[in-house]
Amino acid sequence: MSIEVRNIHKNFGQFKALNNVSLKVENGELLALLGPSGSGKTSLLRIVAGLDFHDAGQVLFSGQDARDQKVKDRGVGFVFQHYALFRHMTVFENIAFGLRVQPRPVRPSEQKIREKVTELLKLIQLEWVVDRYPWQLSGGQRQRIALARALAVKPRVLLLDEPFGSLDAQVRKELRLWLRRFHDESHITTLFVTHDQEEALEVADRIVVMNQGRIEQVGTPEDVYHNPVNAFVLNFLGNVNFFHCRLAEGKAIIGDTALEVPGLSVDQPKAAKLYVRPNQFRLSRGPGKGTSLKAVVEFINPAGTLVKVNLKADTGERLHVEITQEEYRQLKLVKAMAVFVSLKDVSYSEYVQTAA
Amino acid sequence: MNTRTEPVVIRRLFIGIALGFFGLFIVLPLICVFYHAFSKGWVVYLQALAHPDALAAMRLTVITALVAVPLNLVFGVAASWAIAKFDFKGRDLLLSLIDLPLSVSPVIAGLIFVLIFGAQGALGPWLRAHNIHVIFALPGIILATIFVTFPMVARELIPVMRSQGNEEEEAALTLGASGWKTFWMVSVPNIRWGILYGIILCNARAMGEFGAVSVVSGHIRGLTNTLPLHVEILYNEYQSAAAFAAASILVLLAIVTLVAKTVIEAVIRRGHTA
Amino acid sequence: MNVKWLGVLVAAVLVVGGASFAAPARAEGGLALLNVSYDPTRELYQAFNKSFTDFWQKKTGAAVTVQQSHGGSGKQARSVIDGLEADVVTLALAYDIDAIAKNSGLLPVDWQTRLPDNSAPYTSTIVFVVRKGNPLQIKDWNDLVKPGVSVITPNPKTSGGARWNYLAAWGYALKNFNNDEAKAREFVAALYKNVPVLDSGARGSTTTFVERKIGDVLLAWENEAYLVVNQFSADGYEIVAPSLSILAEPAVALVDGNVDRHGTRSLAQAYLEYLYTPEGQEIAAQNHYRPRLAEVVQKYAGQFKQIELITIDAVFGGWQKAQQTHFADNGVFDQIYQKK
Amino acid sequence: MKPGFVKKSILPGFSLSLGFTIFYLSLIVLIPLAMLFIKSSSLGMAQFWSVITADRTLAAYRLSFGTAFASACVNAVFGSIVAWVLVRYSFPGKRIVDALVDFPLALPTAVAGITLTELYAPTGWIGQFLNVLGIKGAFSPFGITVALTFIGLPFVVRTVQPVLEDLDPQIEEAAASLGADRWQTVRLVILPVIFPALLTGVTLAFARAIGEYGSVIFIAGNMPLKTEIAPLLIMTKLEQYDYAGATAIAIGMLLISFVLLAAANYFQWLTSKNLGKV
Repeated sequence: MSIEVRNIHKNFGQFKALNNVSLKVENGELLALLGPSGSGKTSLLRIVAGLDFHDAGQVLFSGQDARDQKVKDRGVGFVFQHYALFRHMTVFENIAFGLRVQPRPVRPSEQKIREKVTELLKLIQLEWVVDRYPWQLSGGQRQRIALARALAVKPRVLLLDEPFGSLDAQVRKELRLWLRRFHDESHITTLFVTHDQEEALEVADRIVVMNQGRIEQVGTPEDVYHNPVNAFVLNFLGNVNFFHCRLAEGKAIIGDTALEVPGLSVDQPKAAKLYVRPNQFRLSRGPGKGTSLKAVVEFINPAGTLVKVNLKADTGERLHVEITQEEYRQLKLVKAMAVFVSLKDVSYSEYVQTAA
Repeated sequence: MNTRTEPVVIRRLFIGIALGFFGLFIVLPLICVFYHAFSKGWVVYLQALAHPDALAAMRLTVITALVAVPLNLVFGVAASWAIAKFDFKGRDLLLSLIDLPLSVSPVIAGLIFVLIFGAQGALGPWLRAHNIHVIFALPGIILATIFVTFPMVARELIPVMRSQGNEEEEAALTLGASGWKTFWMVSVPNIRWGILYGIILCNARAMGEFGAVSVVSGHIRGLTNTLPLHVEILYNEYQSAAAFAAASILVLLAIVTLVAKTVIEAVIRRGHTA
Repeated sequence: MNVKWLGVLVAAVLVVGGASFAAPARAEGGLALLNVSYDPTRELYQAFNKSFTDFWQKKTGAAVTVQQSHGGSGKQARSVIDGLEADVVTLALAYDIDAIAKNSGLLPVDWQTRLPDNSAPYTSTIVFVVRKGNPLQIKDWNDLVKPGVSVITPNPKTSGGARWNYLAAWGYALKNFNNDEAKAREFVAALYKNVPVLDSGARGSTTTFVERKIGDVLLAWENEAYLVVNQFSADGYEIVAPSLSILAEPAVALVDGNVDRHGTRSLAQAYLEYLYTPEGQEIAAQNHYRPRLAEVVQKYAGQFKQIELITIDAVFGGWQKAQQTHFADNGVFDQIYQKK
Repeated sequence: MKPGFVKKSILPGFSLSLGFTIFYLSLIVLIPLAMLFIKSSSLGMAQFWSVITADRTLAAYRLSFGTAFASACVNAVFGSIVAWVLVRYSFPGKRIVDALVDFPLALPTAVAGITLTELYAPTGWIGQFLNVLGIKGAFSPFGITVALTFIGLPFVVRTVQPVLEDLDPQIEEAAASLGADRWQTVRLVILPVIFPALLTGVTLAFARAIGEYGSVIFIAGNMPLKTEIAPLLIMTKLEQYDYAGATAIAIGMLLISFVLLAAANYFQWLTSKNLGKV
């Protein structure tokens, strides 16, 4: 089932939680709502689920306006951030709940319910906790039970609110791979909220970046990472260095150094901000072919796939640079060494209105 | 040394002060009741309890509690649902209004019902014309009791419901449960210990109320005397052993109440230790 | 909104609420009479009711139950005014019954003329109770105002008996000071200065005196005094009769408005009249109330001490006036306490 | 329902539950209490004023509020200590003590009154010792304060106890690691945190104590101007068929309690606002 929201507005008093948000989720898609806290992503999810009410706009399920559809008739499976497992019920009863509350004519038999629950427990690999109570489970286990409970009623849409938010880093990694695999098999239209860009990039088919009640950008992970439409998206999706500079003749002039910027064409000299990801620098021991910035190594962290280097440029800027282990060995970097920095690429640049 | 505790001397001193205060104010009165109740022996004790007036008073007290407590329970659940689950204007005002009867003197509580239902009161002539007895009869006693025990259940339930939030109910709704089913299958089980706890406290207070009931009772022996009033009557008849015997029933009730409460708390605590 | 929700709730409320109103306010089966009385008459009416029900059973063959309500006289009167459906009232003061007549109209204002002896079938008076051996040698009212003597009497504002105590003291003072009101007031003020506890009712005072061992002398109804002496015989309390006291006339009356509703007029009338019969008078005397009937007076003459008794009508001009002067707000009693 | 009156929610039953709450509240509490005001309006303003400013009334108010305040203070100190001991220390019989804290709530007030009088009268177990010390136990403001302390104890303990239990141990450890001694930690770190709860508890105990009748009436002694509490004065007025006077005193009491309670609530709101509800 596809979901579409059109021109949604939602206010909490003076605060605009959602400001004219429109979005379409395709059938079978796994979509991430990404943004900092307070960006409106959870509000949007709850409105789609029917748990909250929007002040203006439309929510459409497969093209049908869902305004008059009650939560229980929407066929959404909602997984809460803190799981919201029924604390007085066993795992079995929790998962069976959605089946048990169905109207008598369509309610499955006890036998069917048992089969279904067992099947779901197998799916989440937790058959052995069937008789336990929620408080006897770990966070990761509760999370999976919550998912199984939502899946029991065969939802047409799966909505997950920060599904891995309160889990350990390790469990979180495992579960998100599991979610991806599960989605690849089930193809349920899934919308999940997260503030973790890594999680969104790794799991989602498409990412919706939200900020202050607005959608900043919608696109594939590759798209939003490599072609951010603005500085916010760029910042939110990973570490980035930025410089104040003047752009002229294909070069960025920082202080009195002119750096070559690949693929940049400027007609007139302009003041600009330049955003460069840590891996878009090239380091060399001597001044390279093009112009380069002289800097001093302040700190090196070689643990990890990439080597992180902190530099202080002559012009005063501090740079975070990532190079491969191979480059690191070739450069034989040590602390306090002078290096030359040039640009391989630039993520994003924007012009600044100069006062003068 | 542990940074969260005090030197042994101070600790002992504090325990000493607390227990001393406690002994003086709680334990001694408790012992006193039973001491006097049995001062004339078992036979007098049992005779006092088996007296028809005593039995009638117990019956009346039980009936009163049986009506007052369920009504306040229904109210408590409704009020806590509205207050804990929803966000509306005037919620704080409503909360303090619910607490109001706690700070109204029981004498005033009795008085207001006399002002309404008494023969000289607002509804008095009409009630008299239709031969409906409120004051000096069971309904008056029940009304006064309801008034003084009014907030007991609600006060227990509101914080419990608040602390639990709305997520479980929302989860139930997304799973296709109707509002009614959500309430019964999710909300009520979650507050069941709070409900029980509230009932127990409300009941203890309902059975023990003296001031308000005294004003509206009429003191007809064997008919409108509740157990606490019966205690007073016996006491005024110089039958102090019998008075304390009747009182001891109320004390026992209080103790049973407290034991039940402690058990409930233990159960709750076990449920929370994960 | 779920309709079932509402239905169940409303049903629950109706069932429970209905149950409370359906419960009978009065005993069912047979005729019942409610006698609303004051505190010290519990023992008297326990015996009297038994005698009367036997008498009625024998006379008419019908079973009758008499229900009793006891409390402070004023409080009981107020209850009747507020709707306590007394068939007969037997209170400490005619004033309290006057109040019922005036405030509720349930009985005519001239109720006191309907039965003999001002509608007071038995009388009593105020005496002193002292501790074993009368250590302070208290003989008369003037012993009570001596410094260091501790007197126990209830609060005249709330207790009928306490008003008799007060008026008796006043009467004594008037006589001794040749009707000098100011001196009488001083005397009574001095007396109340010696009172450490003002209980709200006569029974409370007795408890204070007997159980708490507070005070040297208790001012009490004569019948209460005997009750104390008999109940606590081990402690050896003694009764002291002062040289002068007041004739207390506890009054009884039929509450017309209520008996007519209950259809109990003849029964209630018989009940009150029975108080005047030799049987009734005998029971009163046995309970240390002074009988009216000459033959019974004679029979129990040894039991009651000879005391000069003043009446409220003669000395104070009746209850209404006494109440207004002494016990109303800002009356003499309040003034005594508000000075100093 | 007016828009904006309630934050819209998908949970059902708001109108029903709130409607019933208000209906029941009005039926049992508000309308009957309103009768008080209607009744007392039969007095003129001047007469009303003269009733509630009569010496006796003022003395009774002073006594009721004074002893209620004294007992609330006693409970504030000892109730906190009891709560502290129950939460922090272990000693034999702790569970029994914990359970018995609610005893005054469950015990009928008349029984409490009779029992305490028994104990504190000059012949009583405690009274005789007080007598030796020259203190009048029962039938004095002291006795009234004792009874009110008994009545109010659970309110203080039961509001302070959960807050102490929930106190984050790290806060105290942090204070200790920053060089605070134990007393400083208690005074500067723990007390401010439990203060709002303590205030609530004390306010509840106070409110309850002001109106208390059953337990006080036996122990008070009921001397006009000295040991006559306001509820007794109401009873006295009633027994003189002075309904208007009784309601006037009742209203005076209610109004003073409301002002005091509102002040306490406001103060509590201020202090808890500064703590922030984390």
